[in-house]
Amino acid sequence: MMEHVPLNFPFLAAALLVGISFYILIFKRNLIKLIMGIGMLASGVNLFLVALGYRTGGNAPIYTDVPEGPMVLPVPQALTLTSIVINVAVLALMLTMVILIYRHTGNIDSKKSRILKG
Amino acid sequence: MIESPSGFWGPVVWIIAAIVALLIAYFIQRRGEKAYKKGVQSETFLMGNPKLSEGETHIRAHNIYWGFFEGLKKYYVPTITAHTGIINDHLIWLIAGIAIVMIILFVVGGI
Amino acid sequence: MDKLLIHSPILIIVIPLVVAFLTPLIGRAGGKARNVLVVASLAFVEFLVIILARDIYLNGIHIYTLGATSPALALPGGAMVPIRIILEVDGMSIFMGIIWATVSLAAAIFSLSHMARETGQTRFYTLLLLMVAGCFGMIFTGDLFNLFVFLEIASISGAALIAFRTRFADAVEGGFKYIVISAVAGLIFLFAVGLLYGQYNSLNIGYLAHVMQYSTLDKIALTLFLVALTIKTGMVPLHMWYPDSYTVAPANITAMLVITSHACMYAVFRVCFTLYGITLDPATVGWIIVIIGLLTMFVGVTMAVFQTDVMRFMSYHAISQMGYMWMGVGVGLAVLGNPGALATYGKAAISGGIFHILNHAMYKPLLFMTAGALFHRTGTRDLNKMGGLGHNMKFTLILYIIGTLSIAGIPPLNGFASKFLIYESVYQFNPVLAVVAMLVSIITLASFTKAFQSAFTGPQLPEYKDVKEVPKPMLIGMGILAAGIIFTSIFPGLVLEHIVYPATDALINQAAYVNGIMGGMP
Amino acid sequence: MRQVIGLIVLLVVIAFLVSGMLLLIHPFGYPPSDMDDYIIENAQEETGSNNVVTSVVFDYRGFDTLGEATILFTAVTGVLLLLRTVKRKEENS
Amino acid sequence: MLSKIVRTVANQLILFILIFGLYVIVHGHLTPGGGFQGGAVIVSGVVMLLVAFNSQELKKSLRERTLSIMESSGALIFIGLAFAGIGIVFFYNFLVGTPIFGRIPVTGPNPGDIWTGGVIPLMNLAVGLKVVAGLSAVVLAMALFSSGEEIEE
Repeated sequence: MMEHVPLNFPFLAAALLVGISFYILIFKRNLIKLIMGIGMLASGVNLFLVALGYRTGGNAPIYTDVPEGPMVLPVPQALTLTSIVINVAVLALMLTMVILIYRHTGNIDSKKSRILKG
Repeated sequence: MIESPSGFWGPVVWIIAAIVALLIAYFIQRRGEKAYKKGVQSETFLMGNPKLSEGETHIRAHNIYWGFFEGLKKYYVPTITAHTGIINDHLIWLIAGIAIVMIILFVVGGI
Repeated sequence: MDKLLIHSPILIIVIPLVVAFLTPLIGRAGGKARNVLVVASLAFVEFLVIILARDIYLNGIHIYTLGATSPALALPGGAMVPIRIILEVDGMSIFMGIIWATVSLAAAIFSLSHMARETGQTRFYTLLLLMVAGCFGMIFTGDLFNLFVFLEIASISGAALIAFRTRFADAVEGGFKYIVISAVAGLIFLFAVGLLYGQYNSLNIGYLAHVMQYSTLDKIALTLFLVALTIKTGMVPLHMWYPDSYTVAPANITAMLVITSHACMYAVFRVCFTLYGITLDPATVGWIIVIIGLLTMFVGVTMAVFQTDVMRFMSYHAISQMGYMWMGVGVGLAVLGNPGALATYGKAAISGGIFHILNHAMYKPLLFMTAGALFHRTGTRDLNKMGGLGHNMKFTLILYIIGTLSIAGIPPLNGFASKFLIYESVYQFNPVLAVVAMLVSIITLASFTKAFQSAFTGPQLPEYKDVKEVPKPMLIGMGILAAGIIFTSIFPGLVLEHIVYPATDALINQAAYVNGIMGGMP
Repeated sequence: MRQVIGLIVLLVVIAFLVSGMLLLIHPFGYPPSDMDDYIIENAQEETGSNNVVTSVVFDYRGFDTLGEATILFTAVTGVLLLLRTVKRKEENS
Repeated sequence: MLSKIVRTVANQLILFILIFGLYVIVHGHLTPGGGFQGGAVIVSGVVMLLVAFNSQELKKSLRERTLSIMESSGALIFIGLAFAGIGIVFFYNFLVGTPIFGRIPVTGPNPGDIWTGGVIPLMNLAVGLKVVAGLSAVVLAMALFSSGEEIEE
């Protein structure tokens, strides 16, 4: 178990992206920055998924004029493609709602533009 | 009919029992005071104050159970202040939930 | 008919999708054609769900492999692992499916006239159908990533529908909170799926349950699953976005959102019972769920007592009712380890929790719809401004009374039947839990009496002299649910026997689910 | 107060995630691949597509892609719904 | 509305962007790419037009009504292709072995043949249509809303 640790350093990038996005989600009051944080969280998860599918010295899994050798796993790439598009859709809807919130309340600070509480 | 670890629950039985009880209560009420006159005794006693108009006599929602909050202020004030509608606080709770559950699982279950 | 039965799991998901894609084109032809199409498609879905439920009650688990050469071919030749996406419908799934089909049909009928004065109705109905399809996909799928995709469909359409009345600032804020929470929760869920995929190289729930080892990474994944899914169900202390979002939505949408949170609860059960099963430490996880369920019912009801916004008041009650289900099923999970206790009171506890899901899914949408009827006529959600509405809105009053007695657990209504099961079984597990549950039930009755008094009774207020009864479609939509409540109240044994106990067995019996995929393969 | 709690929680979660990443059972570059090997071998015969990723996206996991397209449709409908011009028709019930 | 140079260059460039996007869509089953990627490429061209000309100019040529109809039809074609296999199973690749897109390539590395892939190229086209229509509708709606224009029902 422990002997994998030096090999697993590439996964740290994904973990740190997720951690940075958590920091943004907790401490940034600006709604646009909040949405950026969610985008970063999605990037971290996508990076993790793609890294899971890597195979040492592998080619892209496309048979068109492929050189000899192993192929990296195709399924994580498909999952990543799906989750990227999902993330695009979510961000579009969020930005629309931020536009409307700004129209209504005049600012995009998550504390100043708050109406519902209690 | 539901069987439970101890006892059972049958709504039909319950309804029959309720009807029987209502009939008994009705017979008792039949044997009540005969010399009751409508009108005078059904007036609200206002200690001579002027009669209130409609709408004023309706008790609004936030007046109901007022004493309940006064009694439980110690519980209610922190609970309500915790419900800040700020989205960042909701997300703090989310991440705190992850941390707490992870700690519990790893402390109880071991690594 | 036979092919219809074979293909029904996918048809139930796809027919709302097709109608949703068609609606923008039909909507140009006119409102009436669109409404007829929407309601007809939902009624057809209801019919499909019923025939599928009958088949599952008779013949057991239903497998549908997408894209294979035959629907039942879960494992293609020469492969020991499932390759394609597999829909696996067992007793629990179809139980949720019956609930969701009925409530969405009622909500669609309700919205026919509740939404009649709004603009953008075509897109409203499109999103409503997409939400129906997404929730069905969540319920029926047997694949973790597919579950994530459909969770996102339900979340996005729900958020757009919450913010439907964009002329109110709070509606947009509620929608924004809902989508932020859903997006973060969904991504955390996806991270957990990635952890499992990286270890076992599969996404199929049955296969993962077959090879699950409960290693360190599985514990982390379990934590992420639990938190990411329970925040969507409004579990204390992750409940604070819940009333904010559910208050501002149109009432029919709130009625459907309640069931989407139940679907997320179903996903939690699926993860705990089927995906991890006996390998996870049942006592620990069960106690976590029981304690949080206790907190949920208590905090929810105490916060509800002093609300003066009728929708917010009912949202907090929805949170508190969720606590009963968490408690019942959590007790069952805590004793999953020892068969003796499971046989004596564990199964009864799980059945009580699941039966309470059914009852809650009938009376809470009904109550939300009555609140929507009040809003439809008075134009306000503030209980302080209401009063004396019972004089003119008699049918709404009757439906509200039915819902109130049911949620408060007054015999002989169905709320009592499920709470009775929960009390009795939880008392044998730990008496304190049962006592708190009864206390919460009492406070529930008290707070609903308050809402009843301030909204319906009292003298006729001058500003509401000329309110009329709500139009017929709204009454029909509410009447469907009320009829369900009455039926369940009078024949609880029948309902338990035919849909609740099969769901309980499907939850407990992990081997059957695995065999559905692996076919008893070593 | 919020800051302190937030920082503590954040550090705990990051610690768990990093340790989990480092202790992955299968190291980076050597993933388990029962399902993917089957797909890599049989994709060309079963779907006739050279691009294995596309054959996964549209054939083996096509239902996910349907849901993905549906999500895009949902988001577009939602955006156009929220950005509509809001004016209510008069009472007709 | 930017300067004349930008508008002229954008007018010329949009053609190449369209061709490249179509190439990525059509060759989705042979080379990296597919419906989503090619659609995103084309939408980037639409965004370039939106920057070069202002939204009112673009509204004359790209009407939201037509965009939403295009999107619905793309989604319907996609789901219809999936439905067409329901004789066997939903999402069954029923075109493999038939004259249209039905050729089976030789196993292993090969130069690639456009007439392979069964329903996959058609699905790529449907998804590309849908993505182009949907994302340009979103971009246009946001631009029109922020410039205070009416958005048709």
